[in-house]
Amino acid sequence: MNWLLSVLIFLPLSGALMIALTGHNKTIYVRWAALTISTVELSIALGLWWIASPDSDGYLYIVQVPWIPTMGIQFLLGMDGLSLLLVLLTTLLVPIAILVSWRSISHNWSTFAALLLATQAGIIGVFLALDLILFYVFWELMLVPMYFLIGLWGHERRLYAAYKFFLFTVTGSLLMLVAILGLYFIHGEQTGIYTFDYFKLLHTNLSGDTGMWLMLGFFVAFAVKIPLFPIHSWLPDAHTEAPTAGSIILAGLLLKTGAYGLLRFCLPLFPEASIDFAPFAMALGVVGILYGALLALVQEDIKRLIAYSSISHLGFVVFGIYTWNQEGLHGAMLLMLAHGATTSAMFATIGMLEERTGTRLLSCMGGLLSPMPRLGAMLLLFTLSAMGMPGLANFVGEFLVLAGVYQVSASLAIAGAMGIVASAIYLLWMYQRAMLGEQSSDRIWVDLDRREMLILTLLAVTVLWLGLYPAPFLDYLQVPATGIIESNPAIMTGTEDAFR
Amino acid sequence: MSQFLWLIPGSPMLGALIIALLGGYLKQRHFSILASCAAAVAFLTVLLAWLMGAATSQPLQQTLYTWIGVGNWMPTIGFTLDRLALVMVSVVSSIGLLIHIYSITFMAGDSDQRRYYFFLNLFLAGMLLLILADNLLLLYLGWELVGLCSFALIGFWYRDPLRASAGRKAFITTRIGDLSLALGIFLLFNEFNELSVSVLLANATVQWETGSQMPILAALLILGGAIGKSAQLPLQIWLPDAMAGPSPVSALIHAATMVTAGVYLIARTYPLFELAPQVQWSVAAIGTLTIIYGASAALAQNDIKRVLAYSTISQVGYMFLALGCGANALALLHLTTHAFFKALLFLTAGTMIRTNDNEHNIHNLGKRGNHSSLIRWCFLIGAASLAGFPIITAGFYSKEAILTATWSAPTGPLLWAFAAFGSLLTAVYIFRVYFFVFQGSRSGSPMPPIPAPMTWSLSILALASLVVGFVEFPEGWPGLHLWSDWLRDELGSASHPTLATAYSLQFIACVLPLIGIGVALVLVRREKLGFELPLAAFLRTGWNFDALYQIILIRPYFTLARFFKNVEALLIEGTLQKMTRSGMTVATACRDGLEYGVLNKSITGLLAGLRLGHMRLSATQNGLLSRYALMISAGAVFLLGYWLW
Amino acid sequence: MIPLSHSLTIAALLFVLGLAIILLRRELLFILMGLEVMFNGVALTAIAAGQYWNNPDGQVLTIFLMVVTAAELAVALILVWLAFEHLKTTQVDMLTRLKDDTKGGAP
Amino acid sequence: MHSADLISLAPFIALILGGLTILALGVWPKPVSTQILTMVAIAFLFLGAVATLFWDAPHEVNGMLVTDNLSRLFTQFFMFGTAVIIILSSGYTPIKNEVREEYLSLLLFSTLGMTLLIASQNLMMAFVGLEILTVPLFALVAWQPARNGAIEGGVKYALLAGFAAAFFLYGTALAYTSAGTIDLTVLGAVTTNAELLAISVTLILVGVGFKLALIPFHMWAPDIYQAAPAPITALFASIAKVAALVFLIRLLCMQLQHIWEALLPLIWMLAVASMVAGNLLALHQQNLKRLLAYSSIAHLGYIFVALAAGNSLGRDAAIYYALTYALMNLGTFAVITAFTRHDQDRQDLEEFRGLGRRHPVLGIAMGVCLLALAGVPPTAGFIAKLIAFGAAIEAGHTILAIIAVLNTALAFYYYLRILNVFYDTNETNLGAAQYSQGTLIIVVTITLLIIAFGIFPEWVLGLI
Repeated sequence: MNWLLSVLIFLPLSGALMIALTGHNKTIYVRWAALTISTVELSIALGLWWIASPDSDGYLYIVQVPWIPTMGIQFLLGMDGLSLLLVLLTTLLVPIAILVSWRSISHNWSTFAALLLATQAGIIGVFLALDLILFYVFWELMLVPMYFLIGLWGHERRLYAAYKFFLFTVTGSLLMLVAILGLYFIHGEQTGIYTFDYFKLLHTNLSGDTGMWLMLGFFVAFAVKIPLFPIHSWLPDAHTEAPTAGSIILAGLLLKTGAYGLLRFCLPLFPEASIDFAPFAMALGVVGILYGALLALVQEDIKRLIAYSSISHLGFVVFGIYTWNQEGLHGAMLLMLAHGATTSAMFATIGMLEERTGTRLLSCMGGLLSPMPRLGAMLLLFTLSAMGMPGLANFVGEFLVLAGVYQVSASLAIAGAMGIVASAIYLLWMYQRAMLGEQSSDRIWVDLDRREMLILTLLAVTVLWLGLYPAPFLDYLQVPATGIIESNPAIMTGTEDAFR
Repeated sequence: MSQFLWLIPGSPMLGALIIALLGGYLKQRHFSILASCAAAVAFLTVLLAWLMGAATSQPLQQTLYTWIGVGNWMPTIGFTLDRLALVMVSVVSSIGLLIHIYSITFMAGDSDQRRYYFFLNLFLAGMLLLILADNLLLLYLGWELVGLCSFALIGFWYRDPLRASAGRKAFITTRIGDLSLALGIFLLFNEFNELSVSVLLANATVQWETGSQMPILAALLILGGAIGKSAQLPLQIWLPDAMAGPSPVSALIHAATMVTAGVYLIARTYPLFELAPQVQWSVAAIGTLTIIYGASAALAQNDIKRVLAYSTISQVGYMFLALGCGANALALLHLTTHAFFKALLFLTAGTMIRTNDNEHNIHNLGKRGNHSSLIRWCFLIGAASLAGFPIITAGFYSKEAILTATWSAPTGPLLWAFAAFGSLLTAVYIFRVYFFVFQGSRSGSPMPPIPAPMTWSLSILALASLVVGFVEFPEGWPGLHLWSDWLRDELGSASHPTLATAYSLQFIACVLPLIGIGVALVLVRREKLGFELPLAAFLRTGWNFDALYQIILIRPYFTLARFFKNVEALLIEGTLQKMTRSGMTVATACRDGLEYGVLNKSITGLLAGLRLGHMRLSATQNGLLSRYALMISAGAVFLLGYWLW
Repeated sequence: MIPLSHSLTIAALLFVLGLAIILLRRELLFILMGLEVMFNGVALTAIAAGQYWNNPDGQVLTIFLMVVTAAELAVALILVWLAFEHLKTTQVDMLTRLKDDTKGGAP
Repeated sequence: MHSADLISLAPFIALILGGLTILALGVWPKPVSTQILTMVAIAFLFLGAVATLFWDAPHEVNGMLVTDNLSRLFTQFFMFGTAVIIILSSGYTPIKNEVREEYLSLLLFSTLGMTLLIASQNLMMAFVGLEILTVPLFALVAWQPARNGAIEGGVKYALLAGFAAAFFLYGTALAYTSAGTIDLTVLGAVTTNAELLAISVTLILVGVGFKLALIPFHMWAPDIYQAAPAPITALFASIAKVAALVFLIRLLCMQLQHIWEALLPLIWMLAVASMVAGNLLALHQQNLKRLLAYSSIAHLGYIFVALAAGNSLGRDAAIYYALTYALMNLGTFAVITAFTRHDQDRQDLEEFRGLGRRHPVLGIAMGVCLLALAGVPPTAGFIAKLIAFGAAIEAGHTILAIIAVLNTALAFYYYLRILNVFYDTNETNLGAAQYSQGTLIIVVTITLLIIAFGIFPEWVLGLI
């Protein structure tokens, strides 16, 4: 089954190429082709999920092919529970993004679909790559099509947003490249083996300062993507200006790559440095939580509001990651999934709303629940999930994170929990202004059609599933989380309970 | 039996699900029937549990699956039905069922019944879930779920922004309490690595010393959650506004069930409170203060539903008082009786409001005066029960028992005095309403007939308001003493005063409501003959109700009431408003200052710097050959300079 | 025998002189002459060094230098002539049409 | 003369013969069609490339030329590049009908200069190669003197190239003064008078730096890029520059290693200056050809980052970077050539607005080339930067590497700006492009090569 990993990456890539070359001005064909490809991807991912046993140690699937042997670069893909679930999320969100754009994208469908599929390939590659250079390749590969998705199909200030998005992320990732190279040479000098192999690099001895600098190189790249305060300012612009599909991919997947990077690379590769850095990272996380929540309160633009709420939620993820304990890590990973489903659902809903109202400004909406009860109900469900309603997706993650944080520091947990209360304030305020109250205009509104209901139902089921029965997901996270915990030098394996 | 436990919260959940998913295929009136059936299934299951002997057996347990399994963090979807839970589910499911039935006609005209019944069923499910939960996290789920439904139902008529805001206010205020509960859960988990309630409590009693720091902290945090949900001081502000919802909702959520969730929570975790006597005492103190607060505020209201809302706040205060005195069983008893008579009062009020063109004002209701005798009797029974009219009402038994139990608690006489005073006030305010609305009502005008479902539910509630109390006669009296004996194993029992003291206390408790009724009668008379009052000038100018009741109230009460009103209006509301405003200011300042000012400006500054660099450099590129040559020579000189240096 | 340093100094002076001509004069023909002076400075260096090392490389270098630079200067001269023909000028100041447009539109 | 020498000299001879043959065909009594002339030129280039396959490397010819792997690789590459430029020229409408004997032979001679330069083992040989490379370019820049700025460009280039050549020669002369020889192998072994030798190499560096358009020797580059016809600009931007670079690599990294080490701080400074100033100059530039000139300056800065490392990885990185850089620029200018208007090049960015949409293949190719220039994986440009920065990090120049990556990030801005204009929904009113099939094939080939070298960099790395 290992070869399926390569299929996961190359199928959308070749699909993108095919569509770009043959799909000119054939909108219908392009749509269905893209949808088919992404659905095949989804079924492959589901199949992998089905086959894999959560209890098996280490990686579930591995592909290892030499690529540039002279430089020690391999085509090394590996899928453990975490990447499995994130790939699953990716393959779920891409067909949804295609469906969402079905009518709202009016021009150049072939390019659009090609870019979307290329982004998918990049993101899946990021989640699978275990060779650092390969990882970097995919990391950049997902940026470029995303840039064009924003820059070509976005709203009024799309170019500004696209530049900002790209330049921020690319600066971060290039610094990561320096860190990767530094790690490579240090490892090479120590062992004589020059390789970018993740597994080999795990055993690099890094003295204090060097390790810290290298870790910071990685951290900056991931922090930009997550994004952490104070390098978040690309996100609201990008979210606001991106087309709906772009927002879905951005919020649902791209932000996750940052958190994934922390989990996969930052902590295991630089355990000592990460331990030293953890308080700062958690402080940044909590600042992000509160800052995002605070700013979300005063946004007029509904997409901007969700963007700031994303900053807040991703703050929880960082929070959880750096607790470095079972609850925190599980919570962070699960929150990544939950946030992916919830926020992309919100963006999808808001995109539909925007198609109908022609505005994203809250002040121009109001009273839309009665003409569009289905849309309103769906938005309510996702809003509730976003504010951590138990039984829905985000709750499980956020609560686990807070339970984990509490074990590290009660005051930080309190500060984080304030974020949950704050999320209730701004999200309900948003919902009330958009959906409740007097109707702002007496135009004829059209409620959701079948396609839109299909999209939102899929996401709603995911949200409920994650909230009510997360076991099928959590089981797969056990091994990765334990792996990360074991890499923590402060906690000797097996004495963890005594440590508490 | 235990394999059917899931049906209790499950059937309303299913009902909600069906309404949500298949609602498109159903007609408006089907929703009510469907929802009522779901509630009925839950009720029948509870009944079945009684019949199968759940009352005497070991707690029933059922675990469906592990909800979130991470290390020790293993909350299950699992239910425990012990006696405490049995009482609660009985109350909730029976009143829930009655209110569903009542709603069939009450909401018949509304065009959005799907949403109404969806949330009503969901609420019932959440409430039953929170009662039956065998671990704290599932309890928290139910806890939040009822909060959500409360939010949605308060704002049910969401086109009115005031109502929508009231819902939001309720949700956010209670969420502050929830935050405290969540932190409590984290603390307990962090200490014991366990979420199951029974195991936690057992561990706590073993590992923690009485009066040490951890149990105090834990109990305080849990108390915070309970205060928010139960609308106790200082988080009570949301409840009066919550009356914006339909009356059955007020009856179910904001009188009978949800607001008592805090009482349930404390009763459930009472071993923790026993480990923290200081906190236990503060529960009693909060209860006492709230009693006075609610009762005095109720005196000042003219909106019938607001009277009942403040009354609810005050009555829940009694339950807190009982909990604070360790009389958990009695708190539960009062919870039960209160649920019935308060639901009765709300439904009666709702019927009156509905038949009188949405008239909420008691004076106007009195003037219209076309109330059927059923309504009149039901309200009277409810009012009497609320006031604790001796012997014949259920309210008397529960409230008297609490008052007596208070005496022997720490600083008991003081608490008792306040509580007794509250009890007097209770009689005054509720009978003030009663006299205003019903005294001198002329039944001449035609009454709209009351539909059968309403009649039935009202009658059943009225009956229950009378008889439920007979399960526990006052101490030293002949008759049944089922309640405290039955619950003693689970909830412990409070210490009792000596029999002589008890008798005198009981006597006072009997007399107080009667005095109160008398005072109310006088009050209303004097109010109706307003010009006889010393402050008659005010009466004439003040048709507006604030001035009216301010003038006719007896001076100390009046001052007290105004004091509390002011406390609420100025201190709490004002503070909240100020906090909101300052939060907004901070947020705006953040946006303008930090986000736009520093962060964005640093970016634009960087861009401008780069642009300037570009311009400067570009200006050197002026096309002059000699300049080019000069640059080359300069470069050469520079490079050579490195060597010659 | 003239010491090497003397001839090298003279050569360097020649080179700098040519350089100064190029930098200071605005007439294309003078610039070409300046180039020639610079090349002569180089040639003098090569000859002097060849003398010093007593091998023919310096002279070979000089011969090649003369030939190649002559070819180069010939082409350059044609271009200068073309400039005179087409643009009616042999002043460098007039040859500044190719330059950065500093008005520079913004994105 | 041995037969081995003859084999070694075969490619050079092929080029000379080619140039002469074409000139001869030009004076042939019967008029020879442009097509045949082009064919002949390409045939000779192909012959020359094939001839390199018979080299049994490394071989030295009389202490003048050396035929090793490096010179083989780049000789072949220059043949390829010249062929590309010939094909581009023949499809380039402004001068389509003038691609005849003079033009073609000038190109071939210029290529001869490049091949001689990179294979030279002797400073004098290098100088001759450099001049043979440069002098034909004077004429090519000023081709069609009536064109806007053609003469000005020619004059500027001629004078400044002469000026730079003077520095190069002075350096050569001083090197001779210091050691009594200009044979590079001998010079490398000499250790006396190291200071004077370093100074002389610095002067040579000035001369070569002019060719490479390093800051501060860069000022001619944008003007000449703007003035020259697009195919000739391509020549300037790609192989002509690479020839000088490879010579520098041979000089510093292979022959005079001790001087290289001594020069590292200078190279460091040149790298930083070129990167920073090049990128800044390109940042808001509106003229596409000038913009690419500045971007080339920045790229040379990146290459110097690799050279500043002073280790063998740095050398390999510089070589690989040189090759891919030439390829990417060839591709970019091929697209610009394809987009030319009937009488002149499109210069201003605005004139390209929306063309990427109308011509998807050219648009994608431009996208790939520009992204490769920006260093996006999986293109050759990425691997080049990877190795270059890697070399710097291995040498411990972390600061330099960080400056370089920050510059790379900055550079993304203007590359993306070009692409935005290319893919804009509005379209320029200057009309569509008309390009020949040959141009299209070239564009596609180069694009594929860029991607292929990015995915399989060992194809090139193995040849070094």
